[in-house]
Amino acid sequence: MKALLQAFDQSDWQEMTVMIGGDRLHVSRLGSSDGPPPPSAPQPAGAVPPPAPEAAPPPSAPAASAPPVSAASAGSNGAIEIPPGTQITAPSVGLFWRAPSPGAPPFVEVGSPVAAGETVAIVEVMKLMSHVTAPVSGTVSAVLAENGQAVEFGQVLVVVDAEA
Amino acid sequence: MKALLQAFDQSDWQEMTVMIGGDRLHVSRLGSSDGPPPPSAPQPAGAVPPPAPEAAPPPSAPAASAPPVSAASAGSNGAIEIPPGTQITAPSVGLFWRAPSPGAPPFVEVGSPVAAGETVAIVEVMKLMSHVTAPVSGTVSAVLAENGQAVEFGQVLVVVDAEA
Amino acid sequence: MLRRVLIANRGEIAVRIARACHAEGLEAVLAVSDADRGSLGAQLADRAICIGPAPATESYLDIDRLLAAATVTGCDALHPGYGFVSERPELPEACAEAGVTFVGPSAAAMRRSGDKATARAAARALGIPIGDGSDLLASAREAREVADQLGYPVLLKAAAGGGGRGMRRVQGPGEMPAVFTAAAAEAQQAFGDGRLFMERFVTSARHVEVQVLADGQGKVIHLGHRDCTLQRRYQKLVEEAPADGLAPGIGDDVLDAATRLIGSMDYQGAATCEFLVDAERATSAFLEINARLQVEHPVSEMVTGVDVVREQLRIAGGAPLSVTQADVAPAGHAIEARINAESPSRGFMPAPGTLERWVQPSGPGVRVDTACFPGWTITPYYDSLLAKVIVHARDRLEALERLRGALGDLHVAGVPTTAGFVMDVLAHPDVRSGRVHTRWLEETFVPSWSPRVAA
Amino acid sequence: MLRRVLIANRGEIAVRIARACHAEGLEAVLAVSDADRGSLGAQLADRAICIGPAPATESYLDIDRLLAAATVTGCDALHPGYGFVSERPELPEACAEAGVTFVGPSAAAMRRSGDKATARAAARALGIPIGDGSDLLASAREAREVADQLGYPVLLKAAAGGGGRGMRRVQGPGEMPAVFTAAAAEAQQAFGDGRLFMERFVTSARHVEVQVLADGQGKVIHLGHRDCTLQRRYQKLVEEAPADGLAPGIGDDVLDAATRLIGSMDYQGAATCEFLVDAERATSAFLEINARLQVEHPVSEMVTGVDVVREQLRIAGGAPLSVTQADVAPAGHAIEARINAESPSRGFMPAPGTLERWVQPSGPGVRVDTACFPGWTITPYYDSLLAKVIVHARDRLEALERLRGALGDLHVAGVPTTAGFVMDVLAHPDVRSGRVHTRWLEETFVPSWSPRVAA
Repeated sequence: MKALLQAFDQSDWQEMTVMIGGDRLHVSRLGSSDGPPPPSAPQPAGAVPPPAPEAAPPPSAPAASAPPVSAASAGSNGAIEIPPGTQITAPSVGLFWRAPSPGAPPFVEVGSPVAAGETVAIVEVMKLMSHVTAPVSGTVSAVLAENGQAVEFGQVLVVVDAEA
Repeated sequence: MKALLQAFDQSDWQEMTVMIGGDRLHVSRLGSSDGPPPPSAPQPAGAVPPPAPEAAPPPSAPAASAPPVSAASAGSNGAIEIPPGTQITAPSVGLFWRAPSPGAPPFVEVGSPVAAGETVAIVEVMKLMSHVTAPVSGTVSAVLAENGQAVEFGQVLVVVDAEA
Repeated sequence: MLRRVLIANRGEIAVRIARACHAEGLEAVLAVSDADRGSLGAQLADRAICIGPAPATESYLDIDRLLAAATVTGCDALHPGYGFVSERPELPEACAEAGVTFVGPSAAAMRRSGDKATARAAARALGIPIGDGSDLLASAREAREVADQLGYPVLLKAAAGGGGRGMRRVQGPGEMPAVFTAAAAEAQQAFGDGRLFMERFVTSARHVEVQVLADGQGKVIHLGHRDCTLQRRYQKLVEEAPADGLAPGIGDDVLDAATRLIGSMDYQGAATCEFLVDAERATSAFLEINARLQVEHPVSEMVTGVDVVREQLRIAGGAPLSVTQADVAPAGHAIEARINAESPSRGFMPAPGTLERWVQPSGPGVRVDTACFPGWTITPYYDSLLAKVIVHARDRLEALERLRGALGDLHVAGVPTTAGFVMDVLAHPDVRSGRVHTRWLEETFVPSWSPRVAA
Repeated sequence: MLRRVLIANRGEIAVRIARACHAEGLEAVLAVSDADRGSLGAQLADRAICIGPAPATESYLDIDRLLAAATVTGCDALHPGYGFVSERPELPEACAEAGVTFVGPSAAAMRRSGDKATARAAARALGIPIGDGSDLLASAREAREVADQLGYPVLLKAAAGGGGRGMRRVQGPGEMPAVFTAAAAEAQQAFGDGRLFMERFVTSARHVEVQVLADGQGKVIHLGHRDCTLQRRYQKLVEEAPADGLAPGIGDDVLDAATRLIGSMDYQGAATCEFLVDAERATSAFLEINARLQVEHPVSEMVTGVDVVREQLRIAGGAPLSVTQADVAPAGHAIEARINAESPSRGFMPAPGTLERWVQPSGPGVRVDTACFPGWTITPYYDSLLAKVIVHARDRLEALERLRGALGDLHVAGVPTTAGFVMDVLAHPDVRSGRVHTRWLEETFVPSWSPRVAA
């Protein structure tokens, strides 16, 4: 990850456009990054200001530091308790982002109402941004990964209490 | 087994005495053997007439022919159905004998009453004769090995319906 | 120096690479699909990370996911194994972009060596015989002109690929247009590249190849030759080292050709140069380069004592090779048999299932490379390789005998295997005497073979 | 020719022998105790027959039951393995009586070779150095007289036995009476034979031994020497072939002595001659003969390519050895580590249990002889050997490294193992440089060792 972000930092890209399914994502950035390496988070359509690292909620667990290898074969959410409800899982290995860009508010918080098809998070696979959408309408009852965290395919990211 | 019986046949022994626990078994034989090699069955105390091969019940499965190696890991009684009751098992690998000597009537038949401690069969381990005794009084409901058959440790030989 | 390696593969080779990483003091992270979370490789690696669902297109064939797995787990290197994306130049490119060391050649060297037409041209430039044939063919008409000169039958081959896809035999000029079109279409579908070239068809051909290691700093050595003549539908079944019974000079010729060719390519890592040996004419012809680890690398390891995967890791980490050419003195004879979960009596149909029983052979001169264990399930998503049973003995006949014994001690329940078929192959007089060619299995052995009852 | 072999043993060696039988085209019948009905050996053998309950005295140590198992299953040969009754001359006697071929020497040859005092006398008669010591000692008084001449410390040893039982060090004349009595009592209890003899105690001794094969028709060859210096309480822990770094001449001396000694004994089968090498004086002294297969035979197999167990079976069947002395050219270096189900941090207490996990190493130059598999239960009835992990490499340092790597890839859950302890031993500078003696483990290594946390 460090290497990836270094490569990203060291590139002279000012804009990046990514196609996902029918969605077109476009990122533009200005100026240099600072602090913990910024996630290369996308922004729908149009140029945005440079990402402010501290804006990415929550600020813990910087994604750029190589996570220590753990003996645990991850695959699931490990010791985290998953509340009942409709589970939304990661469609791929990648980085988990709660917001469309580091400066932006998160897609959802616990308690947020969501509509079926609405984006609840992004999983980034080598600069390719996958929107993770709610399969049902309801209320978010848990967000189980931290912003910028590495996630595996199948890992539960968000739980939604479906409407009755 | 063939080799053992050959060695036995070829020996010039006329008598054999074996001590088992407190029991003393003594076998004496006269004349040459004929037909299927005679089991070297013992006889308590005293000389007896030469064994008549056909007297050993049942006459099937001559013990002297090397049994074909079977892929089945024996250990149990294989496909034989074991009726309910008190199971009397083989105390060792060896040959199963139903009678004290080939000419003699079997210790027990299905339906025979037996008293606790009574001999129901013999397992022969290299000429050493182990008496197999009933642990309970009752009626013999099954005899699960054939005369002269090779048996394994733990194999069920005889089943006794214990008295109420 | 490397520190942590992402293994972008599965099955026995993932296990093999994880162990080589540990032997080199490196951490091993295994990228697994959803179907492989409980695999032996996942158990042995320091960490496993699930990259996608079971289908390979969404997991082991997805370069982005593989690189994401490498970067989010802090890996500084990636080992591609064999198969899957191991021969796609986009992989070393993506690694370079992400700052991850690729365990293998550069994308440029992979392109140079992997493209058959380019590699043939390079060989010809070095004076290495490439066999009668053509450069790239522009059309069926050009193909027919070349074939008329070479003499029929000829073989059309895909420039981009291997494994028999895009490869067709042409018996006479009349069928050239149709076969050319079909072969080009097949190559296009398989490799995204429909270019074809032609070779004279050799009636009695042996497949001989040379294992090469190049440190990327100018040092190129070989680990002797292998014979992989026993093939079924271009899939190798039994591989040996060394290639016994070659005509005088042929063995040295291919060793020399392989090291010179790889040495000319600014290549780094392990490579295999394949040759076709014409047994009747006692000639060898360069065929192609495999720019990766090969399934059959263990036979070279057995006779030379060199650990090919560890050398790959050393090279990638910038260390020199641990051996010189002078150290390499192949001793004895090694044979590998690939055992698949297939039903030989049903046309070698792959047969997935759960291993109710898995007891593998062991003993002097016996090695088993496998990811199987009792209870593991062979899924239908990937190839059907269960294990490579490898033996080493003092000479070829002893090795054949040892391999048959070892296969007899392989006890599998839950899936059918090709072990009995391979045992019968090994017992055949033609195999024992070495009188086989690359089509012998299909044309001679298989038609006459029937499974023994109650094997 | 033999046809069907009863294996009168259990564990890894039963598996090893069953596979050798199959390699020789022989059927294998395994005698099992009630506790071993589900063992790997029972699965691999053509048939298993349960001979008695779990305790060894009523199963593997009961010669009558073993012979009954052989005869009722139609076996024409019996292989005793190692341990249990393998060194009891009553076994070949009982086999001869029952008309079953014993895979090993005659009872007479076993007695000649197995009795330490007899064997020492035979060696002396051939001019083989036997080290300073005594013949059989009649009394503690005689022992003191001999010891006064040899110089203290001295070692009292049981004539009949091995494994350290009846063996005591005597530091000075004052303690001779008490130690003599204790050693004689221990020998009497262990072997039913309280006779003792004495040797000068060697401060810096290496244990070197020679694997010998004798065809019983006058041909006697050796398979090179082994070093078994790393011992704990007279139990070998790590064994190597060849014995590296011997003073000039010593290696050839022991090879020559071993073949001459076995050649003088009308011996048939495999035997090992053990020698004590005094590193300070650069001398060797004959110690004893093991008239059976040894646990550490695989290291000799790895460097020579000769399958010792198959040769045993060939010899027993009247076939000539498959190799001549000229064929035996040890190549590379092999090391074996015995891995036990013991807790090193609790004084190496054996720890039975069920193998919740058993993943064994594999790869180039790695061999594992074991009867373990996932789910198998290690019972408290027998020894605690889980596996022998054996490696072969080009030289000793590479072999040490390879063995450490292999042990790191041994994954066991359910019982504690000595793998971590052995890995630490292998990493020690004294072991790497070969500066160890037979008491080094106990006196130097173990006292300073502590298990690494979270290994």
